[in-house]
Amino acid sequence: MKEEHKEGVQGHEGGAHGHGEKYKFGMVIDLDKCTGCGSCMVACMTENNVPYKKNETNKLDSITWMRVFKATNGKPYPDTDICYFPRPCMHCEGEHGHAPCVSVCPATATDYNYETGIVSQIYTRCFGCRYCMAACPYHARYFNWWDPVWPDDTKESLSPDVSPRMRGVVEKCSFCFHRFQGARDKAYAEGRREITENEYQTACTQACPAGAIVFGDLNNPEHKVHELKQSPHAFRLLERLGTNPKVYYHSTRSWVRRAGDNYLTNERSK
Amino acid sequence: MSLGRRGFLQFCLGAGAGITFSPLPWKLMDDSAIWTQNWPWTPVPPGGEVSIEKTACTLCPGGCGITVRKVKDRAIKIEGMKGHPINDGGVCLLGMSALYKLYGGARIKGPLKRAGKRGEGKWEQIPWNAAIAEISKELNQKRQDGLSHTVASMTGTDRGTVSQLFKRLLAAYGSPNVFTAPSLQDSERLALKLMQGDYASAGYDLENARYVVSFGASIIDGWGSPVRAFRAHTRWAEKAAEGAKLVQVEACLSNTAAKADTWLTIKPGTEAALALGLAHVIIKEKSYNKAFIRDYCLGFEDWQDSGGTVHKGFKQSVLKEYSPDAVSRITGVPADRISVIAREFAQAKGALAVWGRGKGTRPMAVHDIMAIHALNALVANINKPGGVTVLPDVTTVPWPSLVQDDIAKSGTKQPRVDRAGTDAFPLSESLFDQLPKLIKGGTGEYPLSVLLVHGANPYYTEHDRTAVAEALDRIPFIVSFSSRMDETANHADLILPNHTSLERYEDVPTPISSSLPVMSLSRPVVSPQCDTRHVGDSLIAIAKSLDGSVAESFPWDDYESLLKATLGDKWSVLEKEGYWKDEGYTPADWSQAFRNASGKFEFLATTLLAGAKSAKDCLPQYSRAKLKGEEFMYPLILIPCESMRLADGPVANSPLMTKTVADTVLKNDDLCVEVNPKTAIAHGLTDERMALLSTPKGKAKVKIHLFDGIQPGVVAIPTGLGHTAYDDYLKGKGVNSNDLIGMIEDEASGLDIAWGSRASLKSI
Amino acid sequence: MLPFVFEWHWDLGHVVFHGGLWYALSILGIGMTYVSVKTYFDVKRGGH
Amino acid sequence: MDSALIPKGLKRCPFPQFALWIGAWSFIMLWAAIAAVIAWAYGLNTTNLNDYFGFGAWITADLAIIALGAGAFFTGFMRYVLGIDEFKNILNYAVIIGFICYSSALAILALDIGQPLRGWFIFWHANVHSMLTEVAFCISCYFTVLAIEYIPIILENRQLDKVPTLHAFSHNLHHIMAVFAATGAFLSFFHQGSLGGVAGVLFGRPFAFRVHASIWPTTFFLFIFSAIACGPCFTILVTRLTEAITRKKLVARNVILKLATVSGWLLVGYLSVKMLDTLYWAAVTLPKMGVNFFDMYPQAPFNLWILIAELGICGAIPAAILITKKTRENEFLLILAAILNCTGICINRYVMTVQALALPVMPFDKFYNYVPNWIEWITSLAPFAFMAILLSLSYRYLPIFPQEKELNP
Amino acid sequence: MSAQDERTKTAGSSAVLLICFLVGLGASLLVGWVIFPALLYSEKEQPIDFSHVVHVDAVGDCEGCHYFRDDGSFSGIPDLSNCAECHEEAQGEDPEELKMIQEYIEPGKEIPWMVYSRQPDCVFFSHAAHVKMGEIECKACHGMIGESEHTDTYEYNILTGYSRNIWGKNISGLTSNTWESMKMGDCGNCHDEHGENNACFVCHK
Repeated sequence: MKEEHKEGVQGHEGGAHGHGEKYKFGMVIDLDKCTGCGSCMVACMTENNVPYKKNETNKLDSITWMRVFKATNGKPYPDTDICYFPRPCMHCEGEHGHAPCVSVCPATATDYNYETGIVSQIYTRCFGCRYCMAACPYHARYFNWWDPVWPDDTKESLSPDVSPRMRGVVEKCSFCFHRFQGARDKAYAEGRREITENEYQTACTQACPAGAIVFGDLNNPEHKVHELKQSPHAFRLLERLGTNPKVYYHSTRSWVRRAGDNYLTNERSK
Repeated sequence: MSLGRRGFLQFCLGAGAGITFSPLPWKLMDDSAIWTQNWPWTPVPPGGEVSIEKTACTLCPGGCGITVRKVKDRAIKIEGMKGHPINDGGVCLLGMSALYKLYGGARIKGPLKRAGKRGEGKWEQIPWNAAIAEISKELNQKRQDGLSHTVASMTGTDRGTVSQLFKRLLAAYGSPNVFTAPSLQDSERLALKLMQGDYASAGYDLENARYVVSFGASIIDGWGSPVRAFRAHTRWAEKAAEGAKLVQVEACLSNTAAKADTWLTIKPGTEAALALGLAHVIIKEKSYNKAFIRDYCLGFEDWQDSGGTVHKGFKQSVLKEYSPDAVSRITGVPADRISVIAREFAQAKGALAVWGRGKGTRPMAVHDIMAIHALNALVANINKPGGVTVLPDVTTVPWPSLVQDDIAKSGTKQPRVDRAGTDAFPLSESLFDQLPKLIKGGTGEYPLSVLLVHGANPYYTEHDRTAVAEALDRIPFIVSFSSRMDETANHADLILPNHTSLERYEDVPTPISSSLPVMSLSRPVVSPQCDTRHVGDSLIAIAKSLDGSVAESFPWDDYESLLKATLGDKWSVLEKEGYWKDEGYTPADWSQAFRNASGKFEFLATTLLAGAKSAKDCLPQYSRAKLKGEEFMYPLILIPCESMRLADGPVANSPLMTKTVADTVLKNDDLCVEVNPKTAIAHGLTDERMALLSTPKGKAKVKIHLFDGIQPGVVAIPTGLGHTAYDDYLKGKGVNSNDLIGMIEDEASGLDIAWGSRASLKSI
Repeated sequence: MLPFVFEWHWDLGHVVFHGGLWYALSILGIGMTYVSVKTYFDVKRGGH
Repeated sequence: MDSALIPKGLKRCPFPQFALWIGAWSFIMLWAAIAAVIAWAYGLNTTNLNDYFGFGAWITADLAIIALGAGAFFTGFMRYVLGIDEFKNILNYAVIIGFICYSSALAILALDIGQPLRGWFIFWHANVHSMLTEVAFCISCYFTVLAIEYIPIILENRQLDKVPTLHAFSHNLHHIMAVFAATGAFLSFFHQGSLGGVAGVLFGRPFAFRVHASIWPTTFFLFIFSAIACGPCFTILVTRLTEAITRKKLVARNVILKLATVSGWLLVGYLSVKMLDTLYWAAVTLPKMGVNFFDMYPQAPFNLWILIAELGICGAIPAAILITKKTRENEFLLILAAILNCTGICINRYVMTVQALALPVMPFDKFYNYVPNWIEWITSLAPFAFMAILLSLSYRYLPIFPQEKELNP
Repeated sequence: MSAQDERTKTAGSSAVLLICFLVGLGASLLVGWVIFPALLYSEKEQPIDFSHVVHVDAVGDCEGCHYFRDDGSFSGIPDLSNCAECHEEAQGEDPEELKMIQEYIEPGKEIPWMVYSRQPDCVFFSHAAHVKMGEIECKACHGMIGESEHTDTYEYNILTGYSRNIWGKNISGLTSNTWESMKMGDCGNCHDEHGENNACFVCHK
C-alpha cells in the first residue's frame, strides 16, 4: 500500500518536509491609484464570508480583513492631504518565518507556510487567547466577539470555499488561500504542478476598480509584483520593526512613504 | 473507619482507575472541543458545482458588466467582467451588494396592498391578478372620468426599455405626466441642446484626456460611471510622468481632490466664475484654437442683431467681466493660480473641462455648465480623442407605432403638471422638483390622482424632502414597483414588486459619460426568490387590462419577448458576450457635429434669444444661486459630500457597504459633519461632540468631526444616510442631507440648482 | 504533544521544552509515587 | 459547633460569626460566578475587551496575582534550598497564599479565552516557541506543586490526622517536601520569567519589546526579579492583615522583618536592573524602531507619571524604607512600603499589558483607551474574596502558624 | 478479640476491599468501553439500499459516478440528475429501486445520502491532488466500499455530528488499515511519510 503511495509522489519538488520555498506570494498596492472607495473591503468580506452586525461603527470590534486606513499629512487647510492605506494581513515573514503572530500562538493555530509564504489562521484550532492580536502591530487580526449571524436568506450567498467562523476565535486575511487551493486543483486535474499568475489572484486584487492592487509571486521575475516592489517609491509598513511583510506599498508622495513607518523627529525617511 | 466506608472508597478508586483507562474522559474531552468547532448554529455553506454567469449591473447608471459566481443555484459572489469596455474586471462595492438585495432584508416578497395608514407599514398580501385588477380599476375609472392626464409616472432614468414602457403606457393611456428623477442630466441635456443642438448627455474620453480640470465633479467618488472613472484616473496616474494631470476645483478635500495633482480650493458654488476666469486668460493670451472658433463657432465675437444693435460676444463679455482679479474675488482662488491653470489648460493636449457636482446626481445650473463647456470649445476639444462628445443612442428595432384612442389623444395634449415644455419652461423636459410647490400651493393646473413609481425613491432622494413628501402624500393613489421596502414603497398604496437585478432581464444602455456606444444585458442569474414579477411584465399586464385602445400598443406576450424583439440582431451578441459595443465608432466631424440651426457650436445660445430679457442672458455666465436664509442666523455654508461607500440614490447601502463607512462619518446612529478646526473655534464646537445643525429647511443633531481638509466656514454633510425605511441594518442611521437642503429654482429652466444651504452649528 | 503526533518536530525547541517539562513532571510523579508507596508500607508495617 | 475540627489549644471565633464572615465573601464569589457564567454563555462581547485591547483587565490581573503569589515559591526556596530556617514559621501561609493566587489565575485564564472547551489545545497542540505555552505548562505544573505542598497542611487537621494512612502520607510528604519545593522553584522561576517573555517578545510593539539576552527578552529576568521582590511583601501584608482581623500575633516579628529585608534588597536589585533596561530600551531599542522614548508616554493615563509612579513612588521609596533598619522597624512604614511595593509591581504588569497595546504603532493609527466593565472588574477582584474564604477556612481548621501558641499565651 | 480473629478479620476485610476495588474497576471499564460508545453514537439507515457492486459492474469504475469536474473539483456523491441518467425508469423489480423512482426521481427530490467519509467544514480535501497527482487508489482512504452490496448503517457521533468512520469503528482509535479512520493525524502522518507539506492551510479552509 505504502509503496504505491511513494510511487505516486515521485518527482515532487516541494522539498524536504514541505519546507521548500516554492512561492512567496505578496502584494504591491499603489497608493497613488487607490481611491479609498472600499470595494476591496466589500469584495473581501463577500468572498470570505465575513459577517456583519447591525452596528459596525465601533471599529474596534468590526471584522474587516482588508481595512482601508486614512492617513493625513497633518497640515492645515488648504495644504491638507490625505492618503488611504488598504491594509490586508501583511503575511509577515519575520526572520525565517517568525512572523510576530506565528511564534506567539500557543496552540499552533497559525503557521507560516514555507511553500507559499502565507500565514494561515485555523479557526477550529484557535481557542481565542488573542496573543497574536497583541503581537500584530497592523491590527490585521480580528476576534469573533459574537456568533456570526446572517439575516433573512443571506446565508444563501455564503461561499462554501471558506468556512464560517464560530464565536471566540481569531480570524484574518488569508490572501484568499482557498483560491490558491482551487487553482492548484484545476492544475492537478490538468496534469500540471505549477499555476500561472492569473490563476491565483485575491478577491481584493480582482475587485479593485482602480487596479491599484497587484498580487503575485514576489520571487518570480515574470510576475508583475517582482518588478513593482523594486521601485524606489515602494515601501512597506513598519518595516523597521523587522516584521518583513509581504505587502508593499507604492507612492510618489514622500509624506505618504514617511507615514508608513516611524521615524525620529530629525531622521530621514527612505 | 467502618468497612462500608472503606469499601466505598475502594470502589471509587477502582472506578477512577477504570475510567482513566477507558476512552470516556479523553473522547469526551476531544468531542466537546469538536462540538465547539461545529456549533450547529454556525452555518455550513453547502458545496456543489460552480458556474459563472455573465450579466450587467443595474444598481447605478454606470453600466458595468459583471459576472456572478454560483454554487449550484446559489449566487455567492459578484465580480467585474473582464474585457467589458466600461469596467474591464473592476467592480465597485455597490455592484457587489446586489447579493444582499437578492437575499437580504426589506425584500418585498409579493404584491402588497396598504392596510393601515400611509407609511404605517401595515400591509395586506394579495395575489398578482388582484393587484393588477386593483390598479386597472383605478386607471379605468380615471379614464372614464376624463382625468387620464392626472395619472403620472416617475422613473429613475429615461433610458432603456423599461422607462420607455412607462412612457408608452402613459401615452397610450392618455397622460403627458412622465417624470424622471431629477439629476445633473437635466441641466446637462439642456446645456448641450443650447450649445450643440442635441438633447444629450456628454461623453468624455477620460482615458485619453491628459489635462483634466474638474469643476466640482467627484470623479473618483462615484461620478458618472464610477469604475470607468477610476480606471481613467489610474491611467492618469500611470501617465503622470508624461504630464497627465488632474485639477480638482472643490471646497473640500474629497477623495478626488486628494488624488488630484492640484487641488484648487474654491468658494462653494462659484465654479462657473472660475471657468470664465480661465477663459479670460486663454482669450487674452490668444491661446485658444482660432481655426475652430472661426469656422465652427457662433457668438464668440461681437454681433449685430436684426435691429442693428451690436451685442457683445463671448470674447468681449469674458474679457470685460472675468479678469483673474475679479474672479479671484468671487471664487477665492488666487489670481496667479488662475493664470497658471489657464495656460496649462490651453497648452495641454487632451485638455478637458468636466462639470458636475458630487456623483453627478446633484444639480448644476445650465449657465454654469455652458461656462465650463465653453472651455472645451476654446481648446476645440470636442469630438476629438481625449475630449467631449455627444453620443448617439444605440440603435434598436423600433416598436410598433403607438395607438391612441380619443381619450389618450386628448389626455396627452393636456399641459404637463410641472409646466415643463410649456411656455413657462419651454426647453425643460421634466421638472419633478416643481411638484411640491405646485401641488402644495394649488397653482398647478390640476391635481395628480395616481403616481406610478419605478427605480426612484422620491421620498428619500429629493432636496427639501419634507416638502416633497407632503406633496406626494396628497396624491391619492401611489403604486410602487420596488423590490425592496424603500421610503416610497413604504408610502405607497399598492406595491407590485419587481424582480431584483439578479433575477431579471433588462437592457443597460450606454452608461453616463461614456465616450463609446455600449449596450449591456442584465440577465436573470438565479430564479426569482420571491413571488415577484418583472416590472415590464407588470406594465404589459396592466396595459392589457385597461379599457380603450391601450392594449393595442402592447402587442408583446411578455417583457422578455419585447426585449428580444427590440434588441434585434444585437440579442445574440448580448446573450453570448453580455455586452455589445460599437467598435468602429468615431465621433462626427466638426462640420457634422453641431445640430443647431446654425450648424455651429454656439457660445451664444440662439435658441434662447427669442425669450430672453437681454442677449447677455444667452451667453455663458456666472450668477451665483442665492441661498435662502440670513447670514447672521446661518453663518455657515452646508454642502453635501458624497462617497463611494454610501449610496445616496434610489438604491440604498447594503450592510457590508455601511460596514466600510469610517467612524468619523457614522458613529452608532450619529452622523458626523466635517468642520475645519478654525470653524470649530469660531463657533465653539468640539471634536466628537454633538451639535445642532440648522438650516432654513430643518434641524438635525449631528456629531462634529474636525478635519483640516475643509474650507473654514463650510460644513460638509455626508449623503446617503438617514433612511427611515429598509431594515435594521440601515434604518435610523444618521441624517438625510436632503432634509436640510432646500430647492433653489433656476429661473430659465425651472430646474433645481441647489448646491448647498446656509446653516448654523451650535454645540449641544 | 507527544513525538508520535505528526505536528512534532525533532528540533532544539521541542527537545529543550519537553525535556524540561517531562523532567519536572517526572520528579513530581516519582515523588508522589514514592510517598504513596512508602505510606502503604508504613501503614501495613505499623498497623496503627 | 465545629470545635472538633479546630486545632487543639487554639482559640477561634464563634461559629455563627465565622459563618457570617464567609457568607459575606461568598456573596462576592457568587457575583463573580454569575459574571463568569455570562461571559461563558454569551461570549466575550459581554466584556469591554476589543480588537485593540485583546488583553485587558484579566491578563493584568493574572500577571499581578501571579507576581504577588511569588511569595510561596520564594519562601519555599529560601526555606528548603537556601536553608533559612525562620521562614518555616510563615511558609505554610505563603504556600496557601500562593495556591490561592495560582488557582485564581487559572480560573481567570479560563474566562479570558474565547473557547474554554478547547483550552487544553494549549497542551496538546503546544507551540513550544510561544511564551504563553511556557506559561501554561509552568503554571499548571507549579499549581500541582502548590497543591502537593498544600496537602500536608490540610492533613494536619485534627480529625484527618487521626486517620493513620493520612497521617503517614502527610509525614512522608513532609519528608521529601524539599524536592517538591525545589522543583516548584525551578518551575516558578521559569513561568514568572515566561510571563515577562509574553510581553518582551512582541517585536511589533515597541513599548513591550525588549532585546534578548540568550533566548529570552530582558523582561523574562525582570519579571522573575520583580516577582520575588514583591511576593514576600504581599505575604507580609496578608499576614499582617490576618493578624489585624484575628487580633492575634501569628508570626514572630523577626520573621517578618527578615522577609522585609530580603524583599527590600531584592527590590533594590530589581530597580537597578530595571533602570538599566529602561535606559537601554530608551536609548537603543526604541530609536532603532524609529520611536522616541517620550512617544511612549503620550497622554493620560499613560504619561510619564505612570513611569514615575511605577519606579519612583512605588519602587525607590519602598526599597529605601525596607532596606533601612530604622524605617523598616516602624510598623506603619513597613506596611506602607509593602503596599507601595505591591502596587508598583501591579502597575508594571498593567503597563506591560494595557499600555503596550494602547499605543498605536502605525503612524496613522489612533490612540484608544480601554476601561474594563463590571464583568471584568468583579472577576478580576474575586480572587480577594476567594483568598478571604480559603485563608479563613485554613486558619480556622488548620494549625498553619507554628508560632501561634507561643505568641498568644 | 484474639489475634487469630484479628488476622482473619483483617484478611476478610482486605478481601472485601479488593472486591470493592475490582467491582469499581470492572463497572467503570464496562461503562467506558461499552456503554459510553453505545450512547455516543447514533444510527441511521441510508434512504435507499444501494449496491456498489452492481453499479461498478454497470459503469466500470469509480469515476463514472464519482467524477472530476472541469475546474478540478470532485463531484462526490452523484446528485439526482446523475442517477436519473440511467434510472429515469425503473431497472428491474427491486423494491428499493421502485422506492427510489417513486420517492426521489419522480418528484425530483435529491436523495439525502449520508456520507460516511464527510469531513467537517474546516477541512479542504483535494481529490485532484490525491487521485490525479498522487495517484492514490480510492480504497486507500475509502476502503472496500466499492465492493459493498448493501449500504452500511450510518453511525454518527451525537456530540460532534461526525460520521463514525472518521474516528474509526474501534473506540480505542487503533487501526490496522489506512481506511479505518480519517482523522487529521492520519492525513498528517501520511503527508509526513511522503515528504508532503504539512502546513495548516494545505488541508484547512
